[in-house]
Amino acid sequence: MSHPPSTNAPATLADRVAEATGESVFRCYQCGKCAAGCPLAAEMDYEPNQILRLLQLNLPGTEEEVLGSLAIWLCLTCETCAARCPQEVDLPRIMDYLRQESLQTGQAHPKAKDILAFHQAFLESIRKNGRLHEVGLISSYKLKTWHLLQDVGVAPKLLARGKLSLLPHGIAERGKVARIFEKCADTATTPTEKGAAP
Amino acid sequence: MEALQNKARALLEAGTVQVVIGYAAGSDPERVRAVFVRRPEQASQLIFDARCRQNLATYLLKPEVRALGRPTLVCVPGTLRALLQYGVENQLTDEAVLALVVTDGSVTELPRFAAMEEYLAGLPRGLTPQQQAELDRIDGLTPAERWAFWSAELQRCVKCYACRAACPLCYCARCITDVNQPQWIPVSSDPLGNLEWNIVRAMHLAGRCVDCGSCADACPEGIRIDLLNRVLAREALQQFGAEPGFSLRKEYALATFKPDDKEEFIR
Amino acid sequence: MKVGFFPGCSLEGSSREYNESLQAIAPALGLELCEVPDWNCCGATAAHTLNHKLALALPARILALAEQAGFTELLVPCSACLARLASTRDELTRNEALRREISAVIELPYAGTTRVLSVLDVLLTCARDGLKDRVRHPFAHKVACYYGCYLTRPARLAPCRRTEDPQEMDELMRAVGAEPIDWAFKVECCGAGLSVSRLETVAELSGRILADAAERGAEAIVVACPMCHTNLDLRRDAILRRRGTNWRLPVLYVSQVIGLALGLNERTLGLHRHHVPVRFPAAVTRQPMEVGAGRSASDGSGAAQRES
Amino acid sequence: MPRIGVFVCHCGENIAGTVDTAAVARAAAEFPGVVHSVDYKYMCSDPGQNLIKQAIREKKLTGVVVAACSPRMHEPTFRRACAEAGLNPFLCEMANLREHCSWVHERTAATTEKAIDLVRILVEKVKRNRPLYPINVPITRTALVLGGGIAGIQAALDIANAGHKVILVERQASIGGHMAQLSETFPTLDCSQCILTPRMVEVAQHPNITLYTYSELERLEGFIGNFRAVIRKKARSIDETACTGCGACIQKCPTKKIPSEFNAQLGMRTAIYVPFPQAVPNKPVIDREHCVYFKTGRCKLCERVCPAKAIRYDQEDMLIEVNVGAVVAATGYEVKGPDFFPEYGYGQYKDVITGLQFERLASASGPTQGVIRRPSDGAVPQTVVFVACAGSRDPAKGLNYCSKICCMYTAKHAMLYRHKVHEGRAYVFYMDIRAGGKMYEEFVRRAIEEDQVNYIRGRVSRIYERNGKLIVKGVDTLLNSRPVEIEADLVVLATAMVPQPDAEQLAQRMKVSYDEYGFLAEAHPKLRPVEMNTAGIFVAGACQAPKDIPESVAQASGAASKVIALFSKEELSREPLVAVVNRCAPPEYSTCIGCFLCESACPYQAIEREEIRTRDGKLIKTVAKVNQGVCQGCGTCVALCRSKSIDLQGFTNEQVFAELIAV
Amino acid sequence: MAAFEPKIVAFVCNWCTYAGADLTGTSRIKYAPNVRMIRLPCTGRIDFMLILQAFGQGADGVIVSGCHPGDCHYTAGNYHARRRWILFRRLLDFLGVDLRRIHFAWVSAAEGAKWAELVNEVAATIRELGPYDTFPKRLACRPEAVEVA
Repeated sequence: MSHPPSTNAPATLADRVAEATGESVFRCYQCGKCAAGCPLAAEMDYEPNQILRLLQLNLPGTEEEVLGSLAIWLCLTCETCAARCPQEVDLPRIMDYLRQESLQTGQAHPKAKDILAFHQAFLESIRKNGRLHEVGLISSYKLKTWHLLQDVGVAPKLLARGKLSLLPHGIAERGKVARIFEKCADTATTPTEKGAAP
Repeated sequence: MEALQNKARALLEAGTVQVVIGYAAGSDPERVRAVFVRRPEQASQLIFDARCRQNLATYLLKPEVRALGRPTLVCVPGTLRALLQYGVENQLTDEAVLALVVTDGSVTELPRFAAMEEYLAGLPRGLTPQQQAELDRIDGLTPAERWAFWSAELQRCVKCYACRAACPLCYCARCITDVNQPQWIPVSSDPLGNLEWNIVRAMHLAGRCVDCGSCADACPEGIRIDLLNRVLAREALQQFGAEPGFSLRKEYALATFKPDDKEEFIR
Repeated sequence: MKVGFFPGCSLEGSSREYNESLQAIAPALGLELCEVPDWNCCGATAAHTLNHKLALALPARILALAEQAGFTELLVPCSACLARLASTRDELTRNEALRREISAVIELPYAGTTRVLSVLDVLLTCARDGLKDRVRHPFAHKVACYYGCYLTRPARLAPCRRTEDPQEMDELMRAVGAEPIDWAFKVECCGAGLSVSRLETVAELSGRILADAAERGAEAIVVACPMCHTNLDLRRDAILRRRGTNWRLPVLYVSQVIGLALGLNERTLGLHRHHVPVRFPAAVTRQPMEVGAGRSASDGSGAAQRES
Repeated sequence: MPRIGVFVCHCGENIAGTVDTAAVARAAAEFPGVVHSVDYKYMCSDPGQNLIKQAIREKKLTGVVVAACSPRMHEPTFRRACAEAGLNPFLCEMANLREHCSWVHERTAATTEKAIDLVRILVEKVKRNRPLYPINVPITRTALVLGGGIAGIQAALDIANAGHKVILVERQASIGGHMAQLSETFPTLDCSQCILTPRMVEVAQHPNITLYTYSELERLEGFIGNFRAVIRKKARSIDETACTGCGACIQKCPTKKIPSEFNAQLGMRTAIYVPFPQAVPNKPVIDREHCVYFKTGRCKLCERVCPAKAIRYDQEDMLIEVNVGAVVAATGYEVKGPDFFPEYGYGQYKDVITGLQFERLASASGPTQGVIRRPSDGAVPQTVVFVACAGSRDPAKGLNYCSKICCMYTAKHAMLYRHKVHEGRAYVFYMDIRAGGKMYEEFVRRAIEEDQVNYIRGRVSRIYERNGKLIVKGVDTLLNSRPVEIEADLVVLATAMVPQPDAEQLAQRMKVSYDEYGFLAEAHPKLRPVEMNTAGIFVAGACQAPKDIPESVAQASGAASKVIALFSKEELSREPLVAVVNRCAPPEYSTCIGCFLCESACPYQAIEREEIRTRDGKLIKTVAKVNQGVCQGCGTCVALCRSKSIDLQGFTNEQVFAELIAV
Repeated sequence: MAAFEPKIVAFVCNWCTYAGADLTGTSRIKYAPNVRMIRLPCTGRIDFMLILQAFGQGADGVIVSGCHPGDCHYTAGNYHARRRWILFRRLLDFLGVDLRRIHFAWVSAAEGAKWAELVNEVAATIRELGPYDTFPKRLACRPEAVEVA
């Protein structure tokens, strides 16, 4: 179903999306149903269907617009669009890919910084412990983003209710998990610093 | 073997079938021959082992065999597929024949097409790795090399039509080779005649061949004509999903079509 | 019924009461939860946002371990984890090459034999074979069953059938005497992963959900997902601030509601761990009674691990 | 020994200017079997044709080759000439020296060489031609029309008015179809029933039309000109001849709460009922499923009050067998229900309705006497949202196609609503506006400009109910995909037009093909839009594809004129260029071994099975037989037949083979 | 001795390609005179044996042409033909027949120009390849040898 890449020309972003996800952006006929149902459409700089439109249009600059957009970072993968799309475009899957390429090519939107930082902190925590250690996560995230005051109310609540253990529950074979990270490192999170730099 | 003979005896005594078509020891230890057991006491002739490959379905449609009454047939997978294909091609009605399959000592009766379908469903499909490899090896050659190879092979053909006789699906009342208005295929075994005959065979079996290998076994010159059938079988499966002889409901691949059959070779 | 069990990170931390309540009701329902040995985090949104391969590898390790332990079925209470595991299993079964590649990455054989089950799948089976009879204190309250995203989408993998109006949790609640209300935000997104990084967004989205439930007279919201719970419970102040209202309706896990109905002790069910206080007459005016392993709230935290 | 005549035409300079026609004639004279070969300026002229006739008579020619222009141009001319000279026309062939030679090549030896080859090829062919005679098939000059909607009515009337008998079969208790349900029609806004009912009455009173309502096609056999149809006339439980249609029974019927099909479930009807006041025939039918008597064995109120004593509880289905020469399929369409849309509430919201239901609300004869009231509480909606493409153009829901009429009727609905509820607000969510048609675009513009219907370009994602309002979550893609949320009182879904639920079974019963959705497939998308691939069966209306009224009527008249043309002769005479299965002496009877693999290859189902039996009826063998009335002569079966037991007259294997030898 | 001029046999359907070639003529588009056309009702009628026969009778190249998919005068003849071609070509290829000697094309009644191009290209190709000597020929049977029943 994926759109055949134009042979001689270099692969467009649409081609790369098709290559990576098997999804053809050219199926989208711009009915807007995704935008209508998207919980974050209101906050996006480009609504979901407009992201697809930019991919279809493929004029000078449109790729950068997509990869530099905030929308791809706001997408929650709630799957609502995919569930209702009349053309059966798996938009969440496409968004996943766009985020990764945006990251690798260091084009991530500045405002995505926080989201990114959180995801990285999250993965770091797993890389270290094999499992998520929330205190570690929150604190390292706060350090990354300097949001020292945000959530100031929440952590104590958690502690008070015995929901945060200050020590991480690690797993026996942390090494194994760490190695999984290395092996996946080809597309891994290392370049993100560049990507997320404000 | 024991079990098979007993089964045959029992069937004949019960009179549920009038003849048991199976395998018996042949003239030399290499070969086995087909045998028609009509009386219980003859049942002891029946054998079954790895040499029993010949597709006995071939006999069924012959008037003289039909005249014998309801037959039971010792079957290898190729035989069962042939029977089902007979069903598809209106040559055999359900329950007209009782199929027997011998699996490590025990004998199973497959009285109906449905039962045969079910049995075959349990077996591996498609070509074996070796068969794949054989085809790929030839495909690997240059056209010129392939042409040379086959010219040499087919040159040995003496037009004895043993392949035709051995093939369960070559049951035409009048074979195209016997049509002389026009004379489609030169009678003599000249290069053109040999080429055309073998192409016709392959094409007429395309989408129908049940890959029993009997044709190649039968060829006195040992020409690998089965490869021609197999390469088309592989193509028909890949292109049209054709799997002749596995189901009564399967349509003949060349009597149907899909609007989007691939046609990159047509301009 | 013996069933593989993958709690996932949040059930060890911010939403351990979900785990505690599950552990508490399990014996009463004849469930034996066998935790996957040495499980790791599924990678959550972070992984599949940043690195598709990693997003497959992490869940794959969990599935492989479950397979090794001989589980044919794996209960995954956290619906976010559930989505990750289900889609990984799906992608790897449909792509042989990828399966081999990932199997190499995690250095474990993976065949894809273990099925993943949501908490609804499992509890509903129990409900259908006579949970009703074991209900000692029918939870006679109006509840808003909130499914969120991953219990219904993507439809191909999700445990619930009617994507836009799922009924599984409703049926479960009816089984314990509750009255599920008909409302409009059953499957709307609560903001999920943005909980930490974009509080305002979450407050807005979760606010809408809370509003609809409250306006339609629900006495509690019932969830089966730690993230949904965090956003609706822990983030309540932010929500109320943003909407300038004062809704007190508590947010319970399905397992807690069932626990109450079975007559289990509030602390055993971890109700005290909620930010929005839970007070239901049925639950307080009752002699505390211990069921199953006789766990008390204090050691509930470690319970999950000692299980394994 | 054959005696072939060759006639080379100069076509003025057209051929002779490039080809050495004399040389061609000389060369041809040398071909074995050629006894006469001449060239002449204009073979198609009278003197030219006379040359041929003369030669046929004097030289006792057994075959003729005219080497001139394309056979597509003059084959009929020269074959006629041959016939006039007493030579079977099918013993005449043409070599195409003009279009395929002189006009496309330079004047060189090679060109003349080719010309000679072309003649040789045809000479070798014609030597093997056999005299052929036109196939005459008798025609039963009665048409069977399936479906009593506007398309069926139109076709029936056209055929009947041409003086032929028509049998019209309608599954419902009355003819009229969907058009009878419509309020007003776009783009003229004239009342649907006002223009339809006169036609319905005309059908009922037409001397040439036999009307079977509450009836369905059970079986169809035979072929063009000679079909045998079996019609099931379902038990109406009424003696139609006795019934006066006074309606007393309906007044008295105790079961009054059955959702009315005619009112699209919005109104109620009784168990004994006529679908609508202007029904034709205006005779009631008992709905046995709901009738108290049929359920409990007690009641019989209708029988008691019937002044005509017309009630027949014991009536049974009747099977009626008829012979017809042609069939027109006009079985119409259905619309998807609202329950088709999870995101729009699975049909659980009373006030989310279909376009057809809105037609009933807007219709003066409808359940609300034409006042727009919403089903839930009967209130007049102040805000109405119309959703276009509800199910259409939606691969996710399995319907890829455009339903074609929705753009127009949605504009009409919005317009009607604005006319009826002046202060009301009408919104239309659309993706594209497809208003191709006379006065269509103008109509839509009128809705937007004059009636201030608010068109929003975007698709609706979700509809849910909140304290009595329907919240419609859409988007305006023309405003940066800005989310749009509308609190509506009524939502009208322009649900997709789909084939009748049993369309495929019907197609199989008639042995005609249908597409993936179940719409009947015309023989050729461009050139044979009203014929089906089975000769003698025609198609009209929405059962072939979504259509509006004018299109359906046009296609119906088209189908009718095809039928009339077919009926214009007593016999159907066809070119004998058809396939034949060989027959030979016993014991073979035919070389066909009856594998019937040709059967499914035939695009026309022309292959039949013939049982060859001994005198005492013992079956010898079953062989293929080509129905010459149906075969169109494509020859697909011939190429497929392994034993060469089927051959194609006019293009026999022998002929083509000989042509190749001559190359 | 004169340069080699290939003999090309074309099997065409009556409704599309034959008519298309007529159009080539009426629009006076010139093309190579090497082709000899065999007119058949439909590509569905083309028996693969006829193609072999053409080669056997000394054709150096063969063209097979009919209506585009969907345009078949007989609705589906060309679809059936296409399936046979797919297998026939595969077989020839497996046997080592040079596929550059047999060309398949859809040529509609409106594609007069396409027909001319097709013939010219094929003629050029075959001229390149030279006479098809490797393919065995029918022994002595010119028309005179064929006696008529």
